[in-house]
Amino acid sequence: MAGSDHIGARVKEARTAAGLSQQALAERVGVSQAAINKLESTPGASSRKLVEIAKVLGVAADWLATGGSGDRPKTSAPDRTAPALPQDQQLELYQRMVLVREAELAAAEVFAAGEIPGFIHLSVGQEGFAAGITSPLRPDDTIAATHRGHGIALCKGVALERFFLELLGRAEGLCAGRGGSMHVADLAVGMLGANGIVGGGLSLAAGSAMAHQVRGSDAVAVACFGDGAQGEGLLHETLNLAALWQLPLLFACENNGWGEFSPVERQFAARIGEVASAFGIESVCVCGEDVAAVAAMTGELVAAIRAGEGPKLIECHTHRARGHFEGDPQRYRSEDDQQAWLEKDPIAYSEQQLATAGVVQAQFDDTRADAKARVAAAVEQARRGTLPTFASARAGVYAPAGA
Amino acid sequence: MAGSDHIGARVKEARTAAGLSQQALAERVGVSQAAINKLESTPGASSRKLVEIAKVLGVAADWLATGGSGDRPKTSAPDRTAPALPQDQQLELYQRMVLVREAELAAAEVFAAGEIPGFIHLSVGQEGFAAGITSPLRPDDTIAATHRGHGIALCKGVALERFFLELLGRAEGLCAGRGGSMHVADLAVGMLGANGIVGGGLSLAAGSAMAHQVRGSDAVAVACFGDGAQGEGLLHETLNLAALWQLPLLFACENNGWGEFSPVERQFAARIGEVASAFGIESVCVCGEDVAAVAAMTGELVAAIRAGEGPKLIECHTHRARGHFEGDPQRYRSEDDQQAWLEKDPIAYSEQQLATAGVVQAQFDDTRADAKARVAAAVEQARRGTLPTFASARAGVYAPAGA
Amino acid sequence: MTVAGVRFGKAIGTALADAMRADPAVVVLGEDIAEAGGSFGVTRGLLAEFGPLRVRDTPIAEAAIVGAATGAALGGLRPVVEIMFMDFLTLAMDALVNQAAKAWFMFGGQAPVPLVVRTPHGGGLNAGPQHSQCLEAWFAHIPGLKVVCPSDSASAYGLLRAAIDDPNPVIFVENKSLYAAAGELPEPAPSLPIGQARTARPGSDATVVTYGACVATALETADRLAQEGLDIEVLDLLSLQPWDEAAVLASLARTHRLVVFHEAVTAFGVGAEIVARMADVGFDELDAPLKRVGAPFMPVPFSRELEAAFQPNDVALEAALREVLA
Amino acid sequence: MTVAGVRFGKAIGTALADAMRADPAVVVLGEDIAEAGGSFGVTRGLLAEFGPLRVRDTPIAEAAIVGAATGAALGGLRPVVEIMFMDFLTLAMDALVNQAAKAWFMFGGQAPVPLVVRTPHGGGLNAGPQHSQCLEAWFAHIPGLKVVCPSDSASAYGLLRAAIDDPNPVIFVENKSLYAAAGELPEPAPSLPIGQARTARPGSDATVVTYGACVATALETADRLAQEGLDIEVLDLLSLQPWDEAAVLASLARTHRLVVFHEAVTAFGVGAEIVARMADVGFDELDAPLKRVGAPFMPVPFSRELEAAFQPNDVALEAALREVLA
Ligand SMILES: Cc1ncc(C[n+]2csc(CCOP(=O)(O)OP(=O)(O)O)c2C)c(N)n1
Ligand SMILES: Cc1ncc(C[n+]2csc(CCOP(=O)(O)OP(=O)(O)O)c2C)c(N)n1
Ligand SMILES: [Mg+2]
Ligand SMILES: [Mg+2]
Repeated sequence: MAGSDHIGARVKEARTAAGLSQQALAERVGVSQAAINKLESTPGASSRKLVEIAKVLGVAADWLATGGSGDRPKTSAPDRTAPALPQDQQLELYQRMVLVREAELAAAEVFAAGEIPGFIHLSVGQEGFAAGITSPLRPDDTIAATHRGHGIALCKGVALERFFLELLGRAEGLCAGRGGSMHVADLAVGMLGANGIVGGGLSLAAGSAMAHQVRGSDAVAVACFGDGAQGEGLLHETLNLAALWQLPLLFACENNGWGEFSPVERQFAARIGEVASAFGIESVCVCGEDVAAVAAMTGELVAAIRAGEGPKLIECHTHRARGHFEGDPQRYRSEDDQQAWLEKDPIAYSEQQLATAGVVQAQFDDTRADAKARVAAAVEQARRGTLPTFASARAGVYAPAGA
Repeated sequence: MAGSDHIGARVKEARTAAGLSQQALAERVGVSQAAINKLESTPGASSRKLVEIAKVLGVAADWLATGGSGDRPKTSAPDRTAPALPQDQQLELYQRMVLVREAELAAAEVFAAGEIPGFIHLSVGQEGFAAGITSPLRPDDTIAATHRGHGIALCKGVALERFFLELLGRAEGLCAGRGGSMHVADLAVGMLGANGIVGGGLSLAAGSAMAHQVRGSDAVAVACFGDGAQGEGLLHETLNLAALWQLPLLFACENNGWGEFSPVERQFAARIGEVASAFGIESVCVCGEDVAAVAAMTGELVAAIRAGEGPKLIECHTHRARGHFEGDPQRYRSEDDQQAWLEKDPIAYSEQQLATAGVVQAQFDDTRADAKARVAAAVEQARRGTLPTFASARAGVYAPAGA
Repeated sequence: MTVAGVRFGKAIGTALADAMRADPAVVVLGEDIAEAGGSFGVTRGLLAEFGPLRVRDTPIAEAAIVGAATGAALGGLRPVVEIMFMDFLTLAMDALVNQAAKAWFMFGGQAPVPLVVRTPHGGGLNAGPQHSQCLEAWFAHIPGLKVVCPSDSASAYGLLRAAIDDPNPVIFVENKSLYAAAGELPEPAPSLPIGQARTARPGSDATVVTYGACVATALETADRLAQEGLDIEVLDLLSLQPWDEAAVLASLARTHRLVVFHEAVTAFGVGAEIVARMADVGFDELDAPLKRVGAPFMPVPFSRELEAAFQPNDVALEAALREVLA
Repeated sequence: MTVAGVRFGKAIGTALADAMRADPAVVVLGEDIAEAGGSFGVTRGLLAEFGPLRVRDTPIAEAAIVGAATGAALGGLRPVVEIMFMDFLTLAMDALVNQAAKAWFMFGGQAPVPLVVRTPHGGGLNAGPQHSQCLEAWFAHIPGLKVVCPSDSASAYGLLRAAIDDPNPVIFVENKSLYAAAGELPEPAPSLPIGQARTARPGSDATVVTYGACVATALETADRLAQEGLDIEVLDLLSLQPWDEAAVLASLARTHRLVVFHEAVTAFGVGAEIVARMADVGFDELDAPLKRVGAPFMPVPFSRELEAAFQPNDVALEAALREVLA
């Protein structure tokens, strides 16, 4: 096969050998399918992502670049694949995703009706990230979420009722109505809060990991960040700190392709996995459509961190189904791109997988109906919640002595 | 040659083929010679720096790691080696280094005598960086220096007299006595200032590069930073900005092995070249002992940037001869480490090289005597400088309309 | 001629476009300001007219954005940066305070730093504690920086043109609640000198010193009190650093009673400086305690009721005025 | 018992060690604070006694340091961070202001943030514009933060113990020029309550409100004026947020004349708030203009002569006192 005489031909050869479609390769590398297609079909073309492509395909980048002496060699460290999860766990992940989905769709309605103040950022289409990342976590493990943090909150164990109470600004809400959607937190279950500052959770989670470490606990902290947050310097500082101190910290990048109104390509010039590697931090990249894969991979990483291996990074590719915030008209986004998530819906995918394993449609319907009912009840309860008094908020600025 | 059956053996094979000593390899990779020795002689040993080693040796990292199918392959892009410089240029570099050295040794004396207020950070032993990095720069090229910026200032063309006038806090000083050693600047010659904030010059230089780009000039900006500054998030943000905007910007890391009182290993977990690569920014690593190599390599990078290739990075290994600041008792540093620079003195090395090429000792003596005389005269002039008036400083806070 | 119905946000956009037409050194940068036209739509249309070299979307990296803009300003450009919420300036304080503010002085007057940082402050959107702060007092405390805060379309236009022309770094603070407010814009609209206050309403019984979105509230309150025969002067500061001490003192010398009114937290806020100066240089004019009406000392709460109770309003201002008039 | 000759820096180090002995949750982190014992030598010996898990050298990454300390505090530790110069807090403002200051309030009182950030301010070392600033007014403006500034060894010890015990983030400001000053330290040394001022010198003719290194200057000035029969009260604030309004008001009610004296730039500085409050709640007590003596509105200049002329001193304080006593 030494006849593959241009880069693209070699990419194609290796891709076919790996049993991947152009689309699948594109996704794992983080470029468009069109880019892969162009690369494969244009003699003389190259790609800034060649190293990444090589990694995904399990071949040497040298060989992709030059062809070298002949046969397509294998790299020593082929890309890791996630172990399969038992079916009951898959079902549980499915149920969690459905709960998050139903909660957010309800939130969207309640918001549109003017009952939720401020602005809310939904993770519809991205539930595979929240459910998968949180699945191996214990109650004493901690996680800092982004502004798009509903899924993480619910999956880490925040009470659905108090979640809605907070979104509606009620006194019984998670944050007594002082924080809202962008700050949902419940430290009692290890949820360190959504965060209004892009990247803000990174160092908070590092500090939480430090607390685990100082106490001699084997608990793990997780720092969630979006693809847009990759531009913030705090990421670099935190990677370095985590590597130097060998913190029990998992970096979890929720890459939904967009930072507000701009695609990730125009916001970040690197691949986060390569940046992490430079710090000696192992990283994996998974497709967020497949919640079982996210969960399994996260499970491996968290186990390794717990065992004292120091920080790790997981990047998860997802699709943002809706606007940056509710009400965003998304003029900057093509109709195709807006619809793309439907092909990648983690809930639909999970149903397919489970169906293949014998789960019947009725069970899906039940799950959804259950979730809808729970959500509807929570929304109702939230509506009946009491309004916070100014006096109590005013008295809540400083923690009292002994707190 | 498929008989090299452990990693170290393959490293040795490739190193010998590349004509490098263990010490030379160690230096280019940024580890100790002992580490290379251990790696080569211990079956089963590996190294976090394998990719770096492979790059320096011009072989595939795959092959180093596993041996693979047989022969030692060549990478497509063997490590660049600097072209030799003509002798007159080498002499000029030598003269610049000597001027910086003499100026700083004089400053140390004047400081010890209490005539220089504040604190000063000297670059004795590191002159190869300042002279080399600035050598291909035109007057309209710009450079932002670190707090240890005397060498960059003098080599970029700042007047020696006004430099000393500033250090002594005189009205005729570069900054009218308002900035001092940590802020020596002369925008007229493209010297954007030393900086009291570690990493502070990075984004300033990026902005200067942006100005060159907007104006359509082919001028280049240079961002100097120390190894300690690698911990600052601004580095990450600036690398990303430069890569996204393809700024005409050279990142220049002056790695003297110490950030204040801590060695770089305890401050930064990555290799900056690998971080840069993750952003698609080409990087090279040179030994700062060899000013001609620094100059030649910088020359190539600057030419490429000028030609529109976007940002590049150069890391330069140097040795800090003195304390972090003058008066630092250096209790944290072994006597050996304090003396190590004598083996790596760029001025001594340059004399050796030039001597081999036929330059006679008298010329060195003359150069030194010349520099001493110029410096002594400048110090004298500085002493006679007038003290700044408070009224003029007070009036100098805001630029007047039309400035 | 005067054009009516020009929204505050539009006036800012117009000032940017006019400045960019007038001087090729003016460049605009910020998060989502080019292709998307800005989170509040202020920069819409600039990319199309001036192209990607001069109108730049940045990554989410506030420190590098402001640092690079400072370097660009030192290099002769006149960058106008948008920081999406004033709360995010916390990430760019080194560039602003240690670099931009000091470069002219610290380098002995070698090169000016004609930088403008536009940023929205203020609440009312239930955006919560990290998206609602009014931090202008910080910047007013920093020698080398200027701070302005327009109150309507004409002052937004005029002050932004002046800020861009100014050879010093200027923080240009836009109250979010004003973006949609329509106002009159003269054509051609004039630049407004930084440092000059404006008498928004003359009066003889007491002075309200205010700025930004609070000016409208102060005028309403004054109108209401006028029905009782109380004649309140409303002074719109427009500039906070430098602020127009002479105008405030002159007003105090007429009314002998003064209240400072702003949305920022009262404690250590802008009003503290104004009152403190008047308690010194204006001491002989004082017929009543100097009062401040601002937000209570707490983070901006999220819920509708809490935020409404938090925000300083006409009721609080009226009460303070009645106190000084008692 | 009282130990004499305890240096200010040593008193801080002792407070750290005592707090670490008393509570295993106390950890210390910062640049070069472990192996090297800190740039000003304050943390010397801690690593040896408490080990590398609790005494950590950090990379040069102020934002991550303070952010991580905030996360650690939320996780139950009591971190004490050293930021080498107050000027570098510009790099950690998000963590302090948007995260640490707000977490208790914003999460509805779920978990406290027992964080202390120690940092030196002030000039006198000719360290230039980026290594000399006094920025405490910024932090005093932020609800959720506390700010203290000791003036001698005993107050340094007492306030630091209180700051570490406090469940809220506290900015602990150390004037560089005090590090070598020797003072008395009671043994055992008591914790000092945050928010309480101290009458450093009782007097009846006028009050000087001051803090930090300026206390000593104020006392000298008062002693000098005492020779002329002028009896000056010196109030050492010790805490700036919250500050002891009752004590200041009580003193004003006795002397009816007040000057605030601090090293920070006067404009929009801490003195503005104190004067502004007294011009309101203390209005009826005032027999003279309220005066402030602070630094002029300019960056801290480098050269000896310039910095000396810049720094507020006894001469300026005396002049202000003579004015209010005139
Ligand atoms: C420091 C900071 N800068 C800017 C913003 C405004 N902002 C909110 S979300 C966002 C985009 C974030 O993108 P990403 O990290 O990919 O998260 P996603 O919204 O896609 O979940 C921006 C710029 C912010 N909240 N904080
Ligand atoms: C933001 C900031 N943090 C800390 C310091 C204090 N400081 C001055 S120099 C220095 C070490 C810098 O090390 P490096 O970048 O390697 O430069 P070198 O001194 O070795 O030339 C530190 C921590 C500073 N000036 N600025
Ligand atoms: Mg995103
Ligand atoms: Mg160094």
